Amino acid sequence: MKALGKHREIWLGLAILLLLVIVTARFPRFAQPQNLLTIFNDTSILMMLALGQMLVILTRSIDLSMAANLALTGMIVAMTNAAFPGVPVPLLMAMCVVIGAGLGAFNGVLVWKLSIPPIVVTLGTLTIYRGLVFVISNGAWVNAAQMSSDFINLQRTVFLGLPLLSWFAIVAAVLFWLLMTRTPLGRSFYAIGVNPTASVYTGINVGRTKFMAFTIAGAMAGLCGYLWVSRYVIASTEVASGYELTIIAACVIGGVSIAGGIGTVGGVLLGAIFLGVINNALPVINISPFWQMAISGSAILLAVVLNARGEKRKGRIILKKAEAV
Amino acid sequence: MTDPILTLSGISKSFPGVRALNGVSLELYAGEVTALIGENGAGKSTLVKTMTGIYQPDAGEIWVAGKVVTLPTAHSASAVGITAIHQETVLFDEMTVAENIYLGHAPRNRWGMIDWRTMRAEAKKTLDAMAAGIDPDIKLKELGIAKKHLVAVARALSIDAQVVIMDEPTAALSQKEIEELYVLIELLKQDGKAILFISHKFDEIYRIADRFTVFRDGEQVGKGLIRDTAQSQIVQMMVGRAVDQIFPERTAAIGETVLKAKGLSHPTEFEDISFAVRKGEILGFYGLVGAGRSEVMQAVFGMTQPSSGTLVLNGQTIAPKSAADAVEAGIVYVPEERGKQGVITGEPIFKNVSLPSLRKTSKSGFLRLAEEYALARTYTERLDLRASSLSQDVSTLSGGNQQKVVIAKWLATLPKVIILDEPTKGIDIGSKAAVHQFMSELVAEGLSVIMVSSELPEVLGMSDRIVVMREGRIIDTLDNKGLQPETLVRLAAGIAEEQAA
Amino acid sequence: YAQTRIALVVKSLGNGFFDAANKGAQEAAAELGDVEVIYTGPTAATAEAQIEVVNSLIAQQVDAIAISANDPDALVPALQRAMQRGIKVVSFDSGVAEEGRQIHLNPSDTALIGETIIKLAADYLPEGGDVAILSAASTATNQNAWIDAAKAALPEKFPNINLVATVYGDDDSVKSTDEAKGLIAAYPDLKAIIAPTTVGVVAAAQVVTDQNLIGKINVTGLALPSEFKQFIDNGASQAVALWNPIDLGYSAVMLADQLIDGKEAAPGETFSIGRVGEVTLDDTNAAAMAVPFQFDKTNIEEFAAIY
Amino acid sequence: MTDTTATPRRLPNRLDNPFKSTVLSWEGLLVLVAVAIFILNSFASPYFLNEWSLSDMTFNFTEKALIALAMALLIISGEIDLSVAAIIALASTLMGWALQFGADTPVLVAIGVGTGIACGAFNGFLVTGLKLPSIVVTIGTMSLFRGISFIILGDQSFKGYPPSFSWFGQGYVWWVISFELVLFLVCAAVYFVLLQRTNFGRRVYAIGNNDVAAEFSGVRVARTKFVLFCLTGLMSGMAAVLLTARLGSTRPSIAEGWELEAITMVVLGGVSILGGAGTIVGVVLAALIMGLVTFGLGLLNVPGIVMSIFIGALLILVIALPILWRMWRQRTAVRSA
Ligand SMILES: Nc1ncnc2c1ncn2[C@@H]1O[C@H](COP(=O)(O)OP(=O)(O)OP(=O)(O)O)[C@@H](O)[C@H]1O
Ligand SMILES: Nc1ncnc2c1ncn2[C@@H]1O[C@H](COP(=O)(O)OP(=O)(O)OP(=O)(O)O)[C@@H](O)[C@H]1O
Ligand SMILES: [Mg+2]
Ligand SMILES: [Mg+2]
Repeated sequence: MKALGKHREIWLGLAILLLLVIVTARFPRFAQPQNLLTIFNDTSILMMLALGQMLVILTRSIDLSMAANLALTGMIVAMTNAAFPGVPVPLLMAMCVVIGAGLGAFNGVLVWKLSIPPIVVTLGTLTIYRGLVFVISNGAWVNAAQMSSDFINLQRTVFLGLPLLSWFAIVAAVLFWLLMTRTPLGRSFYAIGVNPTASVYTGINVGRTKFMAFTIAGAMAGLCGYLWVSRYVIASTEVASGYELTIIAACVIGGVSIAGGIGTVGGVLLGAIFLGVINNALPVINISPFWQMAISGSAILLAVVLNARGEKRKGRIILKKAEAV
Repeated sequence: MTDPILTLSGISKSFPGVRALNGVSLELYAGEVTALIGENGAGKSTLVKTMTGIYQPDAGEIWVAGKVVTLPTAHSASAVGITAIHQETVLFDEMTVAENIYLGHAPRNRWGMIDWRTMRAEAKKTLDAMAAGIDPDIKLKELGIAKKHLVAVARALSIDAQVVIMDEPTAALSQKEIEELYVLIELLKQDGKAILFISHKFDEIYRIADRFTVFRDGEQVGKGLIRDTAQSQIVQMMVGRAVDQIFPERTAAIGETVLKAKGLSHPTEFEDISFAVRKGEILGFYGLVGAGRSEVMQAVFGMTQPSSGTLVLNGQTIAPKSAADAVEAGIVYVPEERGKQGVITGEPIFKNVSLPSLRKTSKSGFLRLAEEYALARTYTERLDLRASSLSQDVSTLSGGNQQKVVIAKWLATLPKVIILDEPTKGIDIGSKAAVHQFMSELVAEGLSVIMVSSELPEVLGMSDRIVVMREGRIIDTLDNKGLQPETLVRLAAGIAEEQAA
Repeated sequence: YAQTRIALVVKSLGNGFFDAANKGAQEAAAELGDVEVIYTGPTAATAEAQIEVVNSLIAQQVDAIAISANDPDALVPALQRAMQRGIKVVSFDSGVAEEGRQIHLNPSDTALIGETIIKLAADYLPEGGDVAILSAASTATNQNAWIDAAKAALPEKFPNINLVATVYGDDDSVKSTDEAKGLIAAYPDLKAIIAPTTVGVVAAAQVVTDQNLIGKINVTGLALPSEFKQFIDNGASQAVALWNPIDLGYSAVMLADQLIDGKEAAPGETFSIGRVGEVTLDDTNAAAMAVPFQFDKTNIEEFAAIY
Repeated sequence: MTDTTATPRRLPNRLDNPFKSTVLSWEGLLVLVAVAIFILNSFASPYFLNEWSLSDMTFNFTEKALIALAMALLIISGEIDLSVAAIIALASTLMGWALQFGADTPVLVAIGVGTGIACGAFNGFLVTGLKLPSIVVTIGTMSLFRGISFIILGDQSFKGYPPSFSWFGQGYVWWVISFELVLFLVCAAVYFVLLQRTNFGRRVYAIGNNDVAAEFSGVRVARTKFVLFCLTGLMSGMAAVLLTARLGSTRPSIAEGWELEAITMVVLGGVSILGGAGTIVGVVLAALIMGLVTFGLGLLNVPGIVMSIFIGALLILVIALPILWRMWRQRTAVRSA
């Protein structure tokens, strides 16, 4: 059990491998490198969103508004592209990051300055942001015909055998890994989750750190807003609706503790991939897609049970012999 | 004599209901150890927190190296060269030892990234210097309380500070570790650091301190050089009166055995605990902090399940699976962590008091407020609770009055055995005496009292018999007749006979 | 409020197909003169949300409701209540069960649509092969009826076409994309994807484009020319079909207006639908508007500008 | 604060004026908001002040509000249940499934309510028995319960419920007073008494304020929380009966997104999401307010999604305003000192 707690990522990796083996046994084509790369590419957006959500959950908060933020930013960027096809796509992406970060920062400010519980703040902004998508677009969808081909094709451009979308996820993962392991900010996300009181004693500004988490999560949601609309070539009010819980599910399966302080970049990536593999595998092995939801629900439950076992407090350990073990 | 490195003047700090510090001053000198002495709740830790940027003083100035400083955050305190080992371990269970030492001031490489390799190496060096025998790469949660405290010490040392504050650093350490700490303090002194040392143990104060400052009830009541002052003088300043008057005279008739524990064990916390408490008796449990007394009492109270052993109450074997079971059987527990486990803050006094007795005050499950108020009034007035009304939120009460609410809550259930865990911890002197008075009334009425306490005078002054615990085991059970404090200390700390003599 | 008010309730707002239908409805209102058309619907295509919309229309005492339903059965109680309060109910595009409306206007003949969607694939598969259907929600009445009709036509008219699977994308771009990918992965010999839904067909065509399968897999089905033009242009699709959504909205309002004027709906009854012509109710009080119209490289340019 | 001043020997029960504190409470504020919206609505639309309109309005919120009643207790105790909408889907599916075997109305209702309780008990077991955080557990069971509906129903739908069953969702008890409304009012009264007038309710508050101290005070915390999960399941089962009867059909996607609406009602009703505070009166008022806002805007044909902006903004504003007010008061107090 202890080993499992320590090597959660390895176990999750094994579970994914097992899944691949089972699927491949029934359907050999599934394990072909090309198909695996496709799954990775399909999961890229979820991975990036889950990385952002991880920061927030680490600080004992939760962001329910990420999907709505994504939809709003996505709609803004799609409408901008439709109105001004000449604006270069990288500029549009930068705009997405800024808008997304702004929406995240709004959550963050309410949590930091007014100390409103994150779940209430983001429950409110969830409906506000999604409502705004409708308001700015007047309900109309932006579809493929209105988007410029650069806008649609940028993330599909293949570079070193992988579409740029996959590269975005890879770069995001590396940056997050550096952030979480090599920077004081990253460590303070963990610290305030593990022990907020001790964080104050250590000189960490708990409120501002939470604000940073929300802002970065928002920036990720914003970037994914562009990636989402250009991937599915549609921007509408319903984009990614209900996806906020999928993002949280990926984190939970990846071993992020909802009580804060525990979670790794690797775990979250694997959690997202796990969901991605399930989504891709079910249609392939002819299990009716209607099983998909129940399976991912069971996976979440299994993951929390296992994680809770790994985290179980061992008490204070007063006896010397117990300490030695 | 040189000028002090750090000077505090006129520092005041109030909490709702308590004036923790009132215009205190303090000087610390390079290369000297200043002992800060005072009873529980005198304001020592509060002062430490204002010196390290965790609390902001309501009034007063902090001078470091001749300049006034403000300390809005813990960072700013380490920036001006102040570091502290706090009384409670404020560390991060899920992080490695090395990171616990360096969080917030980790070494960076040339790209501004945290340099883990250097960090681990430095941590290892510091820990080895302390002969702590701790692997810097394991997670903190794998360590016991003593080792955790050593990590806290290492953290303080890792900050290159001029002023090192130690708030009861030895309370949880074994003798061997304490000796190593003394060596470290000697080294720091030679380095020219100013050290503020808080302790309740006079032997160690006399061994390592150069100066002392005494606090009483949030005020500075005396200071001087240790070598010029006798222990009795310091005690006089601390308490404000002679020590032996504090405890009430008792003449309770001790009767039959009421509660008997036989061989209680828990996989990691305690082993083979056997004791018995009789009608009308106060059974004291003494030990150093972390000896496992609270864990034992919580097992008796049904909060944790022992792996083996039996409990016999009035001749009947009981196995409480929850606190509710224990209360039903007639065993109640006044916990040590009052704010977390005792009172329900956010709720008014009368709801706190009536909570375990709701079955008595209600009628077929429906509340009857009048009965609840009556019940709450009966028991709070008996304890002389100071409050404005029964609907006052308990969080606005002072610690001592909160404690009275907890005791009132239990008395209302008419228990057979009442367990008091550190009943006077953080309680002011007046309330303390009231609690002591009340305990003697309880036994006079035929209750059995188990009192867990780390305060020697309290244990010696109140108990009929004393159980001494160390590291999760019972060391001895003694009759409190002509017991010498040294005997208890020796047993609790595990010091061999000849060493103590 | 002397005017006649007719509510056009659609599956979800923002869908280009229904925006076009609204355009037609407004044209009908203008033609009729004293009619106001209230264009409304939920944002998410669910029955519960549509019921709330219907409830508020009942409270507003509109004269008629023309609805494209998200669920044929769930809306029945709400629409029955509307009829009890004297509101005329017409369903169009996606129908409501018979007891919940007075007239249902099919965009076209069900059997004909079923046959057309298969024919669109078969025309470009002279040797035959595997095809799959990517539908909308599994509860969508119209799609289900077309698919049944298509299956019925297969053995006789298209013996060498092999329908390997039917999957549901719920008219959600993401789900449709995933399902299209699943089909491609699961059936390596797939020659065509038939999506009788404007959302699904775009998603499938985008997947085929992304996976460089243009020329290997032909996407076809029902599509709005304006949304789909680029996939005809890039070759992901050879041809698609659709009726004119403008005419559909126009006709629905025309039918509703006649009901308001007192005309009774009964099997065999003939109703005029203005410039589109006239329809005759069958024994379930349903009628078909027109034959589906086919779009390919030759004409898509022209229609993309219209709807 | 007060204990430093001289104390009367006899402690009074309370010092504040009970009448004044009721008027100045959160509920007082909500009543004002509700009345204001009511008046606004009657000006904004000529169709609003009509007995049938008002009756129809109640259908828009009673089912969600039923769930909110139980959810309020759960949140006061410091837990949460995100699976309520999924419980509706599963309960509705099982009812439809039983219908295929010819189950009659009483059996259908029993199955709906029973499924609700069983799902609630499952959540309760995972949370209290295995000591898992309720928010993650119910995110998991939310997918699981609805997923089972999808497995059972796939692309099908169940329909053909008997008229006696439909009455639960469409019938009127008297004049324009629907069965749904009556049931809701009865349940609201029951929950009011349960929370504010019984020992059980008192313990729920104690647990929410500090579950460790409550446990140390002899409250059976796990058992109480388990009961609360079952109650939430029960109410979801009841909502499933009503909704299924109202729709006359079952699909697996039924009631999607309702969990967040129910929670919004609870929070808007003044229940602290951190637990320990809140009243049933507040929740009922919040449900009414949400019903009024959505119906009023609906009469103006404002799309539902735009209404949700109002609800979201209302949620943040009503919580932020008292905090801002307190901060502003503190600042001015400091300045004048
Ligand atoms: N955060 C707080 N809120 C309210 N009261 C507090 C707080 N911290 C301390 N107090 C009160 O201030 C007083 C001084 O406490 P402090 O912890 O400084 O005592 P101490 O001298 O360190 O005692 P000990 O020897 O037990 O550690 C006590 O009455 C305590 O109850
Ligand atoms: N392993 C540990 N980790 C963190 N804190 C600890 C640990 N062990 C002890 N403590 C802290 O030390 C204090 C006293 O510990 P504990 O209550 O177990 O000791 P005890 O033997 O029961 O003595 P007492 O009740 O007299 O303090 C508590 O406040 C507790 O939080
Ligand atoms: Mg202290
Ligand atoms: Mg203790």
